[in-house]
Amino acid sequence: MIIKLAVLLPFFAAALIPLVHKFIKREQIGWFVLAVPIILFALISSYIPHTANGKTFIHTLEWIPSLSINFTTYLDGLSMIFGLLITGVGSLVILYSNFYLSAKESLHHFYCYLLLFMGAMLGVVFSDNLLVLYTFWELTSVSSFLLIAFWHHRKASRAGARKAMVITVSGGVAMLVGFLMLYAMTNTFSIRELVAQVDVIQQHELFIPALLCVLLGAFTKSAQFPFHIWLPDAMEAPTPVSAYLHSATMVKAGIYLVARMTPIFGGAETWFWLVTSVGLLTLIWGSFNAVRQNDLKALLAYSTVSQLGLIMSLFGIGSLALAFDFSEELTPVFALAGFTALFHLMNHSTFKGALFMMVGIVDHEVGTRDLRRLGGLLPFMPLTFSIALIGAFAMAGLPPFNGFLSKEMFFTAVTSLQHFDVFSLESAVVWMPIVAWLASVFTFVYSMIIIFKTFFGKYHPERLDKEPHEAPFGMLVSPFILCALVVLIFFFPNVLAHYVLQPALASVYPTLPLDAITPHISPWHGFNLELFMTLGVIVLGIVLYKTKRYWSYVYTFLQPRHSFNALYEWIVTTTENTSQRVTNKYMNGYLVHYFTYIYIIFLAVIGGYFVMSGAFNFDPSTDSKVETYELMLVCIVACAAVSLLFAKSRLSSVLITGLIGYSVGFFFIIFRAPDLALTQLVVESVTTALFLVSFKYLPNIKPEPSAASTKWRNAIISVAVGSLVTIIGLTIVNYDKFEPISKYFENSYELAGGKNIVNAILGDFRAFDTMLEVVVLFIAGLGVYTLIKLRGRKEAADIENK
Amino acid sequence: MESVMVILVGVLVAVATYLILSRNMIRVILGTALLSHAVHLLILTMGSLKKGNVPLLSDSDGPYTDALPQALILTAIVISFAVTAFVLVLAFRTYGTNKTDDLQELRGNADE
Amino acid sequence: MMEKVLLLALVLFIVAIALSLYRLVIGPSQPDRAIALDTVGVNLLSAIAIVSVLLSTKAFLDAILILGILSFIGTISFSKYIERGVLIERKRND
Amino acid sequence: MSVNEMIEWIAVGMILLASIVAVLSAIGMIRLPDVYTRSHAATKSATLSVLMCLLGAFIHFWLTDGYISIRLLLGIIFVFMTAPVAGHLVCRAAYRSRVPLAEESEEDELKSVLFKDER
Amino acid sequence: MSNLLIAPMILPIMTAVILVFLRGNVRVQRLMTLVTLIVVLIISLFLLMEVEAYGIMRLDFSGWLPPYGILFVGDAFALLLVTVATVVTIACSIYAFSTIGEAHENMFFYSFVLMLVAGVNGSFLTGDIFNLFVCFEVMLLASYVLVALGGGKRQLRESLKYVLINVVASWMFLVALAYLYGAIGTLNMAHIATRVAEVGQDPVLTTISLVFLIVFSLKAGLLLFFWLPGSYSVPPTSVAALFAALLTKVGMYAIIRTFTLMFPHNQEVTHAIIAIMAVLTLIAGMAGAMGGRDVKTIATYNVLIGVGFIMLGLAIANEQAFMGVVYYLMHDMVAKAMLFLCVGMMIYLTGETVVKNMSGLIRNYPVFGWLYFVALCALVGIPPLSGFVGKILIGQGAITSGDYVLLAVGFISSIAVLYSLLRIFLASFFGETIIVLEDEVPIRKGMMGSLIMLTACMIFLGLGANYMMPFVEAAAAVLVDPSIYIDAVLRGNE
Amino acid sequence: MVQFILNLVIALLWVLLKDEDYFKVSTFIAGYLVGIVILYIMHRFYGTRFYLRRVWCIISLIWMFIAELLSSSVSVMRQVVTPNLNIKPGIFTYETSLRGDWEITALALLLTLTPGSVVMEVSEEGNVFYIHAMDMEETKDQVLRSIARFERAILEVTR
Amino acid sequence: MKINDVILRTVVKAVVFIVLTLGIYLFFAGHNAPGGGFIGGLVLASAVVLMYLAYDIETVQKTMPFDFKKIAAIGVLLATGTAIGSVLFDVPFLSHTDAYYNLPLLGKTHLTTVTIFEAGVALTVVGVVVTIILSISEEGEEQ
Ligand code: NA
Ligand code: NA
Repeated sequence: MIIKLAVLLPFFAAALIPLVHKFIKREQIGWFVLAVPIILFALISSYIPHTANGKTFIHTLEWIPSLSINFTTYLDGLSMIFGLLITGVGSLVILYSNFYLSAKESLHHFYCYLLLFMGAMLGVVFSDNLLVLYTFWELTSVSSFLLIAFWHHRKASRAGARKAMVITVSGGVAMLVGFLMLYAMTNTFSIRELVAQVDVIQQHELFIPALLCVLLGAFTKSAQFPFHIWLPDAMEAPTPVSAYLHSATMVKAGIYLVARMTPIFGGAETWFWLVTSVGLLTLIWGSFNAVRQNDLKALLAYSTVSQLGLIMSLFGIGSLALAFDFSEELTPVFALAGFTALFHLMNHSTFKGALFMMVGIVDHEVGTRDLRRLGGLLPFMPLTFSIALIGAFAMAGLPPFNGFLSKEMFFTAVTSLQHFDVFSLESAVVWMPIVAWLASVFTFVYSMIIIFKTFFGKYHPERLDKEPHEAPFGMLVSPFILCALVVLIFFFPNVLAHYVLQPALASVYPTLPLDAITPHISPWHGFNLELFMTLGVIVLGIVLYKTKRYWSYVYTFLQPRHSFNALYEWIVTTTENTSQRVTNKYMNGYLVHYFTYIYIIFLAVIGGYFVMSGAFNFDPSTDSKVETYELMLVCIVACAAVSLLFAKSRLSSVLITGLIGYSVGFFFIIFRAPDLALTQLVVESVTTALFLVSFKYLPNIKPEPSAASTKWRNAIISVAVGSLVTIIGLTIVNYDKFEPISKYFENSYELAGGKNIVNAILGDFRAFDTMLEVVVLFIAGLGVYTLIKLRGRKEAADIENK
Repeated sequence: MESVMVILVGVLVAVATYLILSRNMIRVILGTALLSHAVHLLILTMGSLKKGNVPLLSDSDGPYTDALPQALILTAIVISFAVTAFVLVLAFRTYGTNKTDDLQELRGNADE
Repeated sequence: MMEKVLLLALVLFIVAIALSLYRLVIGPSQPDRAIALDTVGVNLLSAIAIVSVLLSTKAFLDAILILGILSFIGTISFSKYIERGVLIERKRND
Repeated sequence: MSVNEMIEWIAVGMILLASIVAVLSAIGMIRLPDVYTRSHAATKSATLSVLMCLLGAFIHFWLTDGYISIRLLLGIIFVFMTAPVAGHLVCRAAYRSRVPLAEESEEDELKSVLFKDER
Repeated sequence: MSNLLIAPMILPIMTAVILVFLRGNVRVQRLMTLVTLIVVLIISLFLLMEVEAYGIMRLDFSGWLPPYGILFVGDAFALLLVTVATVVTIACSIYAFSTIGEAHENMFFYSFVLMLVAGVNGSFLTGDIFNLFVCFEVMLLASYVLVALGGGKRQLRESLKYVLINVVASWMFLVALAYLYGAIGTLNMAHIATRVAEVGQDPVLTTISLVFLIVFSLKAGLLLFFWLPGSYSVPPTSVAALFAALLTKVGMYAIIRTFTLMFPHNQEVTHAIIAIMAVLTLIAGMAGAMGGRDVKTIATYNVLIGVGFIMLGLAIANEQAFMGVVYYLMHDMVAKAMLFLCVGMMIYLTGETVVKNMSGLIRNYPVFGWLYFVALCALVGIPPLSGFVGKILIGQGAITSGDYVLLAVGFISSIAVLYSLLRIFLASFFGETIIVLEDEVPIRKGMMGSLIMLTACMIFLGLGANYMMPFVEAAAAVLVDPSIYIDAVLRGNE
Repeated sequence: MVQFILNLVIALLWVLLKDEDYFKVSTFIAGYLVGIVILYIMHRFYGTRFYLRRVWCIISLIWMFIAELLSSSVSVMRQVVTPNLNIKPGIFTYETSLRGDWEITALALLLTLTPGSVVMEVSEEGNVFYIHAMDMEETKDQVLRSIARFERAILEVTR
Repeated sequence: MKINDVILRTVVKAVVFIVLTLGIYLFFAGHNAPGGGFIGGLVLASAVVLMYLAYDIETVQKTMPFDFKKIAAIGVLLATGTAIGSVLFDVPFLSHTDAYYNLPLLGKTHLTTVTIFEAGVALTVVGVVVTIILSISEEGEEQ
């Protein structure tokens, strides 16, 4: 129950903001908002002792129970980690932005979006129901969209927001499909019940499609290669947003999903390969690209991409723990990867959050984030420098910071692959550790760039917009808290492991014995491969950093036009342009073309089926007798109709049509339909009169200017349509499986008191038709009147119709 | 007779279709008018022809020809009259404002 | 026998209609067409009378009268159309 | 042959005669040289044919069913009254819309009155 | 009691006629229109409850038992659509009150609107196929007038195309009816269903059903949508919104009835064709929406996407898909009306139609901007708004039936929707504002009121889905098992 | 007119006097016949002609119409079946002494039904007819000859 | 020379009565013979149109000063009104009532709501047809 309130509280607060905005000063909104994450953090923390003991909390609020869509909150170790991150980092970010954002900004919007996002994010991690999870998932995309586009007067902001939204929502749609498939297998949307039915799922033919769909959602959200392209563009958002959404929380939703789904999909070969290799690919691609960035924030964005890849790959490797039956020897080794993933998740949030805030400070105080303009800021901003130092060293994996611990464990995980031969890992054994190691080298390099290019080197005041000085105290609080955590975690990792990581691990590996797989973290683990790898990273990293200008030409091979971004842009513009061209091509306003399409489709569908089905049946023997005069009349009508095609004046056309109408009336007489004949004759005359009356306002008809080929095409279509109508008609004339219901009406005198059966039908049996037909006539009459009387508005006033 | 009528209907439909596919708005309207004639005949033919007396109890004894299609056609005739009247007026109003009766020239384009 | 004769008469009327139709299509002048249509109407009227006799039903006798009326109205309309281009004037201005 | 039958034959004969008249007048419509002369064929012969035909039908119904059809009588009256008007109107319209007289035509006293400002 | 079934059709008609006598008295006209629609809404809600509680309701006109007379059949499906259609009409009327102008109002504008809604409601309720034709014509005639009313060059031109195509379609409908009567000899839809079932749907009957498919596709905009973009772009906003909400829905309703009630026995052929047509429609809709440069075009092609998506549900044809179809139909009515009202409002405010010529509207009109954003999310199917439930159900149906291609196309289409509508939002609502304060055209209360009303509906259809589910389930039950309908209609008179 | 109404009143009185259970057409006709007799005796008191005489005039006028129609049809058909058409059509005028819409109309209709002639125009004043003749030589004299007869017959009816 | 329509007008004056009578006859005949509200209405409309053809709008308007739109509306109201009337008696919508009454002069007469319904139909037809033709004819005058 409490957790449900926790999820809903931000939404209530967000809804309150427009009200609050009316009563308090702009600058104070942030403080009001700050209360929300702090309260929530406290609340969630109070559950830590329980979750640490393996307790879980579940509560259900019905939404659409008949579709098994219910708002079920579930608090376990995994959601606890994310809950803490969301509320904890959330508090710090809001605190930070109270100083960072100027009061001139539309803060009420900003905090409203931020609270929406926070609520949505909490919803994602606390939802047990997949569809509710999906709901919040899309809501995070939406709120992220709004935050990225916060400065929507900038074109880049809008473009970034759109890209982020399109990619993440698309992924979300794919994920939804995956969820629906899971439902199709198990008839439940509850994650817990899914985990319980994991055998059913893994046997099901939809297992792999579902897995792929879910991963697509996770990968897009977590900016995995090649969907990472939205993340750097999302840096158009205000820096607190970047710190919060695009590094600490939202992008980790994908990670969360993978962790959550590990009990279901983990152990599958596809899962392992996809998650691990995409993760590693993202890791190296991100770190490699981070090095070339000149914008500090872009650098951090790529770094985030890369770190997300790292965590992702760890979960991939960790899934191997479920790939085979439990073994004392093997399982813990793989489970370590999962553990490390969770650990690094925490660590990354701390140091990356600090770094983002640091960049924000630099940007705020110096006026630029461009590394080519920065340099030598150390004397002006020593405190900021210390933040940068701690954050960057942690990221580079250096002691005494938490990043060192998790990175060592990461090396352990990738190198552990060599011990086993499930899923024919031979090739992976070789390249995976190498990729991981190389990526760490690049990570080291860009971490150094952050520190040295910003704070050391030559100071160029002329390149800066502002006189640099240290940030106000308020802005420093949050990053320092994070830095403190970075250090604290290094020294007391096992406390964290016990209270937070281990319960989460239980959620990822619900079937494994928890004590057996929880490792003991120690900074020093002897001279082993991992340590040498780290040393290698440092050495090669320093070399690469120093010699960067000599090898950085490799980046020129990656022209912007070869990037995935360019590919995305190309796809988008090509789709747009092709769509527009094609649409304009056939929707060209020519009524004749539209009719042609319609007739062709008519012929294709009906004619195609009718001919292929072989239903045609022609048997004139049951026909009634044909009299000579009837045949002559038929010929006359046919000739008149054909002559209509060659009529040169509108008057003759109308007269011939009128003649045909009269003949139809005569047919009605021959076929014993007196009422029809009467009506037809009168109506035909009135219609002809209408034509004549209207001709005053219409020109005479000219010969059709169409090309001969068009005429032939039209002729062929016409003949085909006529023939089709005929052959179907002939078939149906001979189709006599049913008696018409009309015998009933022959008692019209007893039933309705009328001796004219047709009139009895019209006036009584089917009087409703008659009533409506009168209405139709009425509308037409009124319509003609209005059409003539109500003149078009003047073009100037006609803006609506442009 | 039924087969003959169905074939006649086919001819009328073909001519109507050709007219509907032309560029001149009057021809198209005449095409729709012709199509409605064809359709009315088709409905009557489908109710089988000349297989009974005029459906008037006062005029003759049964069997009577199928009265239901006749009632339907009556409704259809009225509706087609209403529609034709409206279309005609719409056509000449369109001609009046657009100054052309060529549907090809009435295509319109985006930059108006 | 009587029926045969009536059918023959019917055929003859249809022939007359067909001939008028020729005039209707060929023209050459508009009034020619109007006359032709009038003739068609009138002959149709006769044909209906014969059909009524053939089917020995009184159901179509109204149609005869109506067709007479309509053919009259039609001829008026056409001649007015040909003569003045207008069927109904707001106020006789000549 | 009873009297009734004879009268009925007369009726049928009238109808047949009517049809022949109709065909002849239709031939007139084709053969005659201009619209004015053709209108003669239409307003006279065609009308006669209708009247005969309707009369035949009237007699038939009177005889066979003892039914005096007011509608047929009205129809006869109507056609009789309107046919010459129709002829008159069409001719006038033709002349006023400048449909020329046949080449054989002799004199034209209307031309000078109607189109006097021309020429 | 069952006489109430006629109310959704007859009340609007009678009011429409009475309004003719009130020409010139605009206030009374508005009031009467609104009151009538609200009464109809209340009645249809009441009927919905009744039907949910006691099963399908029918009204035999003049007391003639089916299949001989005409009847209205109120099942949950029909009544749901009637209800939503009425709600949408109320919203569009309110919008019209403040925008349409006295010239229109004195030219019987509300009469035509009421006639339109009467035709729509009648089409939903009727149980007789010929009567369906007549109801269609009531609706179409009213739409012909509305689309052309007071038009200038462009409006009349597009109206003429719209009318001509629909006229041809109507006569094709009669061709189909002729064939149907010739082969089956009856007009009552339930009776047709029993007769078709009796002989099994042989090729002749399937051919007839395909003629109906083509006819109704013309109305529904299913592949034969060529009339649609032009005619939706010319009439005044409130009319365009009404069209977008109602016209295609009636066609889809007819297709659904045809292939769930009357001709459900040859699905390998009919549903395959429907599926192909739906996919092509979706592709065309996506192309048009992605390629569109002006708001009206984008909105119009989104209509096609809606059509294609719903028809996918029909092609999938299982219970979940049908529930989705019902739900999505309701959503689409509301959301498309909303979209067109928004688009019309944008044009009203800026005098522009091209997306990139508008900018920063959200600064000038924040509430309007956010309402548009909500509509966008609903149309994309972002939960918890209205589009979501239907989408999920159709998706589940597709998975259950294994129609993965349809599933993929359907879900990809929502990305196209997102892309196209987001473009409007980013380019026109976001960005530097170009309207200075003095030039701001004020939004009238009625306009905003109708938008808020529709937004509330979208939120309710999403969050309050559970309240709708019993009705939706009842509606889908009939679609899955037509014998419920047939029994209700032909019960007790064989 | 007065005479006709009087005749009707007499017939009605007759019906009332008979005092039958319900209205019988035969009684009414009998009453009407009685009325005719009474009126014929009395008509000079009113200073007008006996109204049935006018009826007789109308009948003879109609007969004239029919006769003209017959003869003119025959003449048209004769021309139609003549292998070599040798006609000289033309337009001539005729000034009538008749006045009033009904008289002019009746005359025009009669003339139109006469063999070989069609009235094409009536002058604004209504007294001059412009007549199209099928064959000027033959028709003109014929028309001018019969026209006096027509005028007399019409005047018989109207005045 | 101006057109002199005396022949036409005189004949129309005579003939229009035949047409009107036929129209009314057909309207009542519909029950047992061909005819009915729709055809009756159409024939009545033809009579009106005939008047318009022979005369002109203003002259006819003087003798028949009706707003034909409203006539049509009254017609629809009659038709729908009889339909709805049945609801008041708790029988299905559109149910017709009929009865035989002994009326003075006419004797035993069959009266039914169908007749009112059909009258509505006829009025609508007259109203609409005349409205349409008049609207179109007046169009040019104002241009
Ligand atoms: Na059949
Ligand atoms: Na003569």
